Amino acid sequence: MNLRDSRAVTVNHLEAENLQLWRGDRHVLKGVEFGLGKGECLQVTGTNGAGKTTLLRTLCGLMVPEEGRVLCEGRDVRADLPAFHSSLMYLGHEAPLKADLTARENLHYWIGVRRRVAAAGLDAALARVDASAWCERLVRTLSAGQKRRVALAGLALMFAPLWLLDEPTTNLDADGQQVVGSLIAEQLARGGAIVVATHQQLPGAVRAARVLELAS
Amino acid sequence: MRWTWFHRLASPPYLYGLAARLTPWFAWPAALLILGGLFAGLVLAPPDYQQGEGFRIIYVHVPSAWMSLMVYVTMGLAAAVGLIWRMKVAHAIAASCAPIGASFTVAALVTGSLWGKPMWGTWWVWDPRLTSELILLFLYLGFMGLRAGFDDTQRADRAGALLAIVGLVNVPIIHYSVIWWNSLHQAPSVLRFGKPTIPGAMLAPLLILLLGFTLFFAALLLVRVRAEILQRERTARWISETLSG
Amino acid sequence: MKAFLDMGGYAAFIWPAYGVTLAVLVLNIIWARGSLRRALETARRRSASSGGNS
Amino acid sequence: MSITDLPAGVGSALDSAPSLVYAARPAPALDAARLALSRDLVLAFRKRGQLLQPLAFFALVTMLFPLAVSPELSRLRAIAPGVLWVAAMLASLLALEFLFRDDAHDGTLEQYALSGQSLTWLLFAKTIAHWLLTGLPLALMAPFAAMSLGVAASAVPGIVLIMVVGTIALSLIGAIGAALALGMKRSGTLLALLTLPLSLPVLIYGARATELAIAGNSYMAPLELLAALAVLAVTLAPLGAATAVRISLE
Repeated sequence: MNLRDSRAVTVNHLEAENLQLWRGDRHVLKGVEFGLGKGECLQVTGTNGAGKTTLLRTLCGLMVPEEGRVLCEGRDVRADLPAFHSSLMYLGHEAPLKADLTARENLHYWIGVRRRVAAAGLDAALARVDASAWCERLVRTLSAGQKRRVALAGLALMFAPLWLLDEPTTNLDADGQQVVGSLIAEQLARGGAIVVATHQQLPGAVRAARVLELAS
Repeated sequence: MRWTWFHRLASPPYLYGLAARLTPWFAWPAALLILGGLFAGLVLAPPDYQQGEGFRIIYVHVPSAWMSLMVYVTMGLAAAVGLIWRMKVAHAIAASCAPIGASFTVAALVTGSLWGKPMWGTWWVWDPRLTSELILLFLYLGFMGLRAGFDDTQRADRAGALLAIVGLVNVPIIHYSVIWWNSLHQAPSVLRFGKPTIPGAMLAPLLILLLGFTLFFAALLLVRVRAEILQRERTARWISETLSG
Repeated sequence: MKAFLDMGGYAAFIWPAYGVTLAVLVLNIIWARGSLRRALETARRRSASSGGNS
Repeated sequence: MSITDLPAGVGSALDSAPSLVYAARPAPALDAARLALSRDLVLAFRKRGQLLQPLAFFALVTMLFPLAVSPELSRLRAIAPGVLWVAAMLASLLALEFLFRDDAHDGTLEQYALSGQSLTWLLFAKTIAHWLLTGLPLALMAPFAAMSLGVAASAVPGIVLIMVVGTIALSLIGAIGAALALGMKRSGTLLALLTLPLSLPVLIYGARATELAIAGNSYMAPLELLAALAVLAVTLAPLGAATAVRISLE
């Protein structure tokens, strides 16, 4: 299909090189290093405040490390951030949803800014997270777990080769956790790469290839 | 490498040491020039044939006004270097500039107002220079206010730097729009000076003072920049080595 | 001397103008030195307490 | 704004073969910007109360002057340009609070910054949406305010035109200030301190053009200067706002 688009599309190897970052007086990232290949999952653990979120935000280029680099396919990602960004999906604590839009509209605007989305794709993604029944409701009427599911639908819809997930199972019931587990498994089976920050066990049968523990 | 001096300057320990060594070389000439210039301005310069002794205010007003603008330009340029090359010491310079510039802007406003009273009979005239000066004061206050709003020095540096650059682009626009505005309403300019006809005996003290104030700014900047560098580099090892050594 | 202080009738404007400018010059010296002194004290305390780590 | 009228892209990618899954085509920059714009418009019309606030504020400020100065139309007419522009500046400043705050809060700006699209374009689209929702209504309301201050109806087209150009510049300059204020806990009056001095040229040229329009003279000279400011703001302000947003996300 449309593989002539040179921007991004695969992440075969992601590498962090001696990432150092201070937040005011706090030395948050103290020389973080790892490598991640396709189809692999890196679990980042650590207590609250150990810098899990900071690490994810540094990896995706929102924060700039004072030392060290993030390399994708051996190239510094800061050399071409838009290309790197179009191949990744970052999901923070909060789903970027608007209370005054329906779940479906939210997904349409959120992902539509990034890639072409067809109605069928939207429906499929919403069905994937069991949201079909309430996807036309305004997000302000949804529960925290349901909002989380909408965010997961965005993840499923975006098809980015690299996922950066911050506590993806927060607020989810057992079924929801299963959905996260199977989404992660699918992504890995496809050859995608995942960095997931969570101090919980990864849901489902997923086992992280590597666990990176951040000391606080 | 032609750029080594640039990289050396960008290194906080190097600049810290350099600033400490250079300070007296600026401070003492500045003190001499300012005292000499003020004496010359008050005593040696002949009175103006129109404004009498009152014109002597230019010897404090013009250098203050010059400082307010020059410091802003320095701040904006340092901010641009800091923002583009992520250079800590450039941010330290920009942050050091603001209080100095703001204080001299206040001085320029007060002295301008003190000049306006005998010349025009009111303490405040919406003269283009005074108006621009007042706007400049607000730009300084905005910069300092924005910096103060951040807990984290790094973000304060970068947000402040962007504002300083936007301000720098805007200063000429504001200045010319104010002149344009003033020309419509035909308020005659109070502060007339800088004409080439100004006699040498009156001009010389002014030039001495301009140089003196500029050197004074350099000396102040060198002292303040050391404080800012210390604050930014508080976790670095070279600081404890420098302090104990 | 009196004539000099009187400034041709402009004393009430010239001396305050010079006074304000000198005050700004002096205050700037005091502020700059004060900020350096405070920064040095903080840095000294810090390096004494932590032994200057990393 | 129905979802089904989107251009068809990769169909149901969920069903596609593994080798194709990452072939999703990025949305063209203009489509992305258009989507960002329509999203803000849809959202604004779901919260109409917020839309009316700057307009009500504008009308209120205009009303203060007859009460504070004099009900005599001849006196009001003399100060009308100043009143209109000060009121428009303050109303546009008030509206700036809403420009980025919600999107910063819920992570939308973060997703924009990580979208692979140009953040400058997306923020430009947002600012245009903001202008359509606040600046344009202000410009359309200005004639009514002007007429209440004794301005002849013949000046109305001029006033609207001048206000349209001026509010574009105000919205864009304000966008930089609003983006800069994002990283702070309390912005309060700081937004005014950041934005107003930078918008003074707009006030000067806008008020002068309005004055000429009210007097029935040609206002082209100040309008051209105002338009030059608007063009400069269109080219530089989104870049500045994007930089400011990135700083706030750091």
